[in-house]
Amino acid sequence: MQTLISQLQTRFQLSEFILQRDNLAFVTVTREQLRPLLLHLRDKEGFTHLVLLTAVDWIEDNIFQLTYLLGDRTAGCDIGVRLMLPRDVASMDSIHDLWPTAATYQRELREMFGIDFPESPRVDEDFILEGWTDLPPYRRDFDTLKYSQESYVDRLGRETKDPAAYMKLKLYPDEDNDG
Amino acid sequence: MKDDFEKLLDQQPEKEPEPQERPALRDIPVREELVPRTVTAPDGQEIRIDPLQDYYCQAGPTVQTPAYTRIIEDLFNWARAESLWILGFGTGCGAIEMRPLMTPRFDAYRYGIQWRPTPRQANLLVISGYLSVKTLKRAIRSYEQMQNPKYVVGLGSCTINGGMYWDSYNTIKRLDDYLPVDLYITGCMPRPEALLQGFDDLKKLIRAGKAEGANKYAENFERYKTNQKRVIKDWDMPDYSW
Amino acid sequence: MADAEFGKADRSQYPHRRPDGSLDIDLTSGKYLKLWQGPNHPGITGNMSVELTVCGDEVVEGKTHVGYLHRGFEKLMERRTFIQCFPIVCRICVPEPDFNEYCYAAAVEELAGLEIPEKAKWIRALILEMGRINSYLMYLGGQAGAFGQGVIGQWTTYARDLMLDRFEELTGARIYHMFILPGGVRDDLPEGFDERMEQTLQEVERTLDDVYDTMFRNAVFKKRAVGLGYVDPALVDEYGITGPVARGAGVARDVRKDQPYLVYDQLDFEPVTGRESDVYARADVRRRDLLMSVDLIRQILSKMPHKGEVMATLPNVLHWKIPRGETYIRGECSRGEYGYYLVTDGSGYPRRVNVRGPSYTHAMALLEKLIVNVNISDVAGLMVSLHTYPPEIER
Amino acid sequence: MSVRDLLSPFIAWKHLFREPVSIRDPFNREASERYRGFHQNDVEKCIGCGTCEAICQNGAIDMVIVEGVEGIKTRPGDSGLRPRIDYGRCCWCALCVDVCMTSSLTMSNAYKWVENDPDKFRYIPGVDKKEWDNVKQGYHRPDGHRLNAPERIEMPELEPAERIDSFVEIVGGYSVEQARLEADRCVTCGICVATCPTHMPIPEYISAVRDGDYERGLKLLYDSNPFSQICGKVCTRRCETTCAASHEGDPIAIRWLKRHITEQVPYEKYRDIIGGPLPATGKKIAIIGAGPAGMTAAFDLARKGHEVSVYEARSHAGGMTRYGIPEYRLPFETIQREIDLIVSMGVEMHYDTRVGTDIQMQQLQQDNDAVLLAIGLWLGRGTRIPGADHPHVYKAIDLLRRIRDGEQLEAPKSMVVIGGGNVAMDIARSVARLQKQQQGEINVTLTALEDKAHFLADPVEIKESIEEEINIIDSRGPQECVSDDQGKLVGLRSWKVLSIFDDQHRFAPTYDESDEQLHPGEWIVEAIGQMSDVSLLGDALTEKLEWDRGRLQVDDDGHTSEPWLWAAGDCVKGPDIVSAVATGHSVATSIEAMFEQKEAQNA
Amino acid sequence: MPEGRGYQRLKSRTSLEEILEVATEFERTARDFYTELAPKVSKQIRYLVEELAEEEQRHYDLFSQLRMRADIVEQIKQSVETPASDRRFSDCIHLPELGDHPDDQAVLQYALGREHAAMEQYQSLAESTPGGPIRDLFAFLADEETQHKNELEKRYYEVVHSGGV
Repeated sequence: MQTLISQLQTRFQLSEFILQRDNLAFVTVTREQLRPLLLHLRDKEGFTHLVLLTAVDWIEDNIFQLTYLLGDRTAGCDIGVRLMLPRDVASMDSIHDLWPTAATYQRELREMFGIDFPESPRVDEDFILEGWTDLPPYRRDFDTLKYSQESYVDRLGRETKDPAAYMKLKLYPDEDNDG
Repeated sequence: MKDDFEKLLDQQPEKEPEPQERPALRDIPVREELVPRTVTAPDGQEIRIDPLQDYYCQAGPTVQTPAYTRIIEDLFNWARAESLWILGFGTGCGAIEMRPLMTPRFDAYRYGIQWRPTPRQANLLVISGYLSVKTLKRAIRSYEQMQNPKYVVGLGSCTINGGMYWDSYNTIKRLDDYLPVDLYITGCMPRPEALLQGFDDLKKLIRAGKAEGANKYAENFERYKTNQKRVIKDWDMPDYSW
Repeated sequence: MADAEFGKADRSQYPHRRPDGSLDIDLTSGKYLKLWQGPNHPGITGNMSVELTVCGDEVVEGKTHVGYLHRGFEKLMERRTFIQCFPIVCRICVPEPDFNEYCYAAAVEELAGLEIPEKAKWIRALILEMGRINSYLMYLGGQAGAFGQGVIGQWTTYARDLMLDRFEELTGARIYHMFILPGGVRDDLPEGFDERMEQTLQEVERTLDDVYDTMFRNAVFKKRAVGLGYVDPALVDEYGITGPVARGAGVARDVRKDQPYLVYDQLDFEPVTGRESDVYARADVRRRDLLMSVDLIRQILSKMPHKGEVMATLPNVLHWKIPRGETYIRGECSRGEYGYYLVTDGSGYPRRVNVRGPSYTHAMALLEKLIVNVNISDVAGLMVSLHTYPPEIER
Repeated sequence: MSVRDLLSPFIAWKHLFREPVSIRDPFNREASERYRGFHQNDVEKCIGCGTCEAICQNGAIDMVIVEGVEGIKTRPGDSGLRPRIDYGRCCWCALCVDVCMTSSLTMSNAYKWVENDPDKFRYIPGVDKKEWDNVKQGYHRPDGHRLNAPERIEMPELEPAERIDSFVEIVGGYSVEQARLEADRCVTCGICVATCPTHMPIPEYISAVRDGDYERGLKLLYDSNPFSQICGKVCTRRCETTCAASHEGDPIAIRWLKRHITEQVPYEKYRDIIGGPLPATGKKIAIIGAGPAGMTAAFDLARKGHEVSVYEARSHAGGMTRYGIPEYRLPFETIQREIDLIVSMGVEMHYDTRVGTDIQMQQLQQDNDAVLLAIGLWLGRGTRIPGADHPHVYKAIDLLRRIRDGEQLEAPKSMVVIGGGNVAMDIARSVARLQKQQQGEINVTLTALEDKAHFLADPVEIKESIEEEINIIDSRGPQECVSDDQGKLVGLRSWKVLSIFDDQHRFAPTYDESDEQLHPGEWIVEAIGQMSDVSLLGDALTEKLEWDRGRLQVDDDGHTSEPWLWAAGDCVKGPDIVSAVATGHSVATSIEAMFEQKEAQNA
Repeated sequence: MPEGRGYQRLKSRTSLEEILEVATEFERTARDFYTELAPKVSKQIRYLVEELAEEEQRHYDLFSQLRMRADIVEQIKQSVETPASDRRFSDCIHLPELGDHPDDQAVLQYALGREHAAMEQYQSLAESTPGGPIRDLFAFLADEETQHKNELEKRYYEVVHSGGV
């Protein structure tokens, strides 16, 4: 794993690389480097298995992190290729031609995060949610509890008391000691 | 649990669920093949086609009052109770506990319970756990296509008050907002023995003529429809697909 | 003609495709019919629907629709602390819930730097193998049912139910065991567990013999299954196919052998592979895999250390913060490679959890490719043979 | 398609002759021993701490008030609330059973509950009667399975050998890492807050330690207790007696964590974290006695902008903390830092001014709007047994004061202490140190009426005293201070006490005269009790004031029968420093309220 | 000092009523002593002296009421069977002179000393008179004094052994 990473760094001037454990490493690439690196890994390094393609929403730094996890099943090790996209205009060119399953991943990311993959097949069709007009649900600024309380009505009659506050109310109500 | 169950049997129809405020309906673009359109027939005649209205009758469900004398009604109820044909639609995770029920070990067949593939031949819809919005739409359609002496049983805590997915944006929280529920069996997920116990209690309900879910659906059809439409956003099916 | 060339005839020109690869079908021409093998259908495993465009009896195009069991796990898990994610995680896939618990627990342990005791590893392996047996038994019932043999399902569900009793005895629940939590397992084996497990395994083996005689040796099953749903071994890498579907095509991929986790390096077993890569081969691979699991359980129970604690000491779970990091843990579940991609950001809540189930590729890309030129009546059999389970796709 | 393939399925017919596998009576089939069924709760053991509600990810548990069940009452250590479980949310994961602090919540293996009305699926286990209430099988927390560490993090202390010959501080204090581990054990239930006399926000400042945000922690401390540094070292820790963690393991080391916060924040930053006083309001308040009670009131009132002057009879402020507690438990600079902080709020200190001699009470009354009496208990009670008037029979308080004043005391060869409280332990260990320093070996015996279980002293103190070779003989009734014919004290004659309290805990000693011992000792120190010296009030005022069984009668705000006079601290209520701080606070608020009321009248 | 001043006067009496009459007279003098001591003492501990006075008053009423009763003999015999044991806690405390500003401990000691003396006095009287109602009466009086003394010892412990931590 170590040798492979150093090779890649020389060839692709990768900025940052994390060795999570001996058979799993993560590298961060820019948009342009992504496709050549994926092709190189798939054809030359034997990472033929696209394990998963997912997005992580770093809302504080206004970044979507796309993670392409490639697995080399004979050697039994994986490489996670991470790509940082700006959060507001998040779109990335599709890789469905490298792996057909990528089309499904990209459909899900399109619907769940709002990351657009322009030429990916059937990317705009409803994948999981039917007739969803609200914010893509997996973005962190979509509050699922608020949405659920608005759309569905919970059963009434549920209220709770905080033990410390209740003991203060019962044992020493008139004395507040904010000095 | 037994005693207040008997109490229920001779109790009058229970209280009307308390009214809650309702957020506004949403307007969703309907798929183009369902948009009303005008077609010119070969002889030049203009024909208006409204796909959602044309092929289905407009009448909503009607309340089925007992038509015969008490004795015959009891006989019918007994017959209905003894043959609970469950619609084989596993809407949630609880459906996996229905499989052992239908196979030799728990053998619900000896109690007259069996799985039927189509709603036409089923008289019991079991909502087995959480109900996502997409499945709710199909469940409503299946329920409406079932013939009239039909009952609904809710399994697990997800049908009572949202269960584990109480804060999920895609599952409904209270089943009785959308479908008339005759019976709840709690458990995450209820065991086959609990299911059998539940179906046994349902039989008692039916024999006593108290399983009025279908009539309740017909009586406050409007309330159920507004609840359903508020949650199911792309409503592209007829209001009542009998 | 025992091995008909059905399905191998060169029908690649049919149906016609436009230059950009999309189908040249004119639905209004009346030659084609859109048919939904929808969520409410006895032939499919779990709630997913396949939108078939059919010309006569032959499927021309299939689109898989999922989302019927979507509860938004990954969104919900971002609102729950690490110990609170533990109970919700096993609800993702019902036939084999323990895999979720194991992958999640292993991912959290790796990022939190927790070391679990030796005995906990053995008990986890035991539970995973028992779960695998249950899942395969349910598969065999489904596969026979798709081809009209109802009786196999009755037997295998009975055998599975015996195994559920063992689960209930060990973990305290029948389906959702909630037994493997980050830091180890909840409790030790009850006494007398080994004998009762031995009886159950014998009962499972007896059931499997009956199933072999009535299903695998059945002329009707052979006629329908052989040659159906041929998966070209070249597709295995391209479509990311894992598990018995890949092994049925002769590609020996088994995470338990490639990347041994838990105690699989101390157990001796060989991945089971088939050759013809059709429904029959895959069913046979799964049957032999099941027998191998039975043997594995016997090995585990014999080699398991008898005393030793089963739970590492956890920090206070109510405010357990894990430093920033990301990892991917995989395991071999009955349907293929099952993996958890966990990202933590140092707060008490996971930043992102992505569940990679094997059905993600099998049910979507692979099924839509295999389903072309298949007879309508065989669609159910093909779908069950890929052993897909929709909640893994939409979670 | 061989013939065999056609015939083999017929093997299935053998099932005709097999025993059916169906379960005959599935309706009452017993679930397994460990099955996670419906909840049971032992409502006596349950303390309503709300930890089960905190861990439940389905929000299925509400803490609700329970009416009309005897045995459940809001009292120190029990919030009086009980968990109500909503089976429309529960997923039976039993995390609540695993995390329960008193393991009162368990699960039966019942699993059948069928209902028509969905609202019925909510119940309070243990209160609402259910048929599975006393089912024995079911899930109980496996003993090896703990979700938080039961043992306390060890506090680094000096070994007895090192600490015996010097007055250096014994307790080293937690490192940041240790403190964070200890703070991590707290489940923030807040049951301890009600037991602490000043109701300090304990869960909040422990979570501040967890987050490493010591400034926030210090602000929280000083909002409720201006003696946090001192209380961090010598508090009687009543909060730890009701800590939820004490039911199944060691309680959280709340005192050490409080001390850790005060040690981590550099002293210079205290002032700006706590904030300065408000603009002057022109009101003048005199406080007699600079002990914890007086100085707390001074701190509060000064922060409100009033002009506070404190009259202290001794040469240093701190009262009993300065003159009663020895150096190895409470070093001088801690006290000095505490007092300087309070003085920095604009408090005017008058040392070595004894009210009654240097300044009269009436004079204070005239030129102040309010006077606070916080004189504490400075007179030691004597046993007055025959021979007790011997010059070498001392009161523990006086001896401790002289040691703390720095007087070079000439330690006796051997000494006997009468009394079993903290003061007795302090004097015994202080003189032991002096003996070690001056003569190299220790000969101190400590006798007390009570048996060891009823000693008033802190168990940790007793353990440390025994480690420092102080031989403690309990259940001894002092009879006479024996001196030889030259008038030199020989020792104390005492009888064995068989039993000391009757069943209503009233004093009813029974002696065994035959077991009479003479404890050798050149000095005898009496540490059996203390009383306050109220002579400074003067006879006229003593007559005017109302008394309540030997102590000034005050309402619960500390206001005596005289409108201008308040009283706080040991001389009124509560044996320890933190109660003194509490009474100081209540007096300050009562004075404040009186000022506002006055403004309202004449405004 | 078993042969105190009252000893002779009681020794010569023969009838129950007379003995009781002398005992009540002792109680009355004690009560008067305490009632006129109260104002002299500082108000802080005045409550103590007042309580002592009340107790003596109660004793006084008890004895005088006993004198009126007809079935005096059975009443005494019955209460003698269960004598209170003497705690001997305060035996060692010598009798202080009260001075003009006694503190609460001194007052209690004085009261304990008096009770102790009275108890011993009645005990020795009881031993020295032959069996019969008079002996029972003395035993009863001794028993009353012992209980009173135990009561005072409880109060002494609560006053003295307090205030510390």
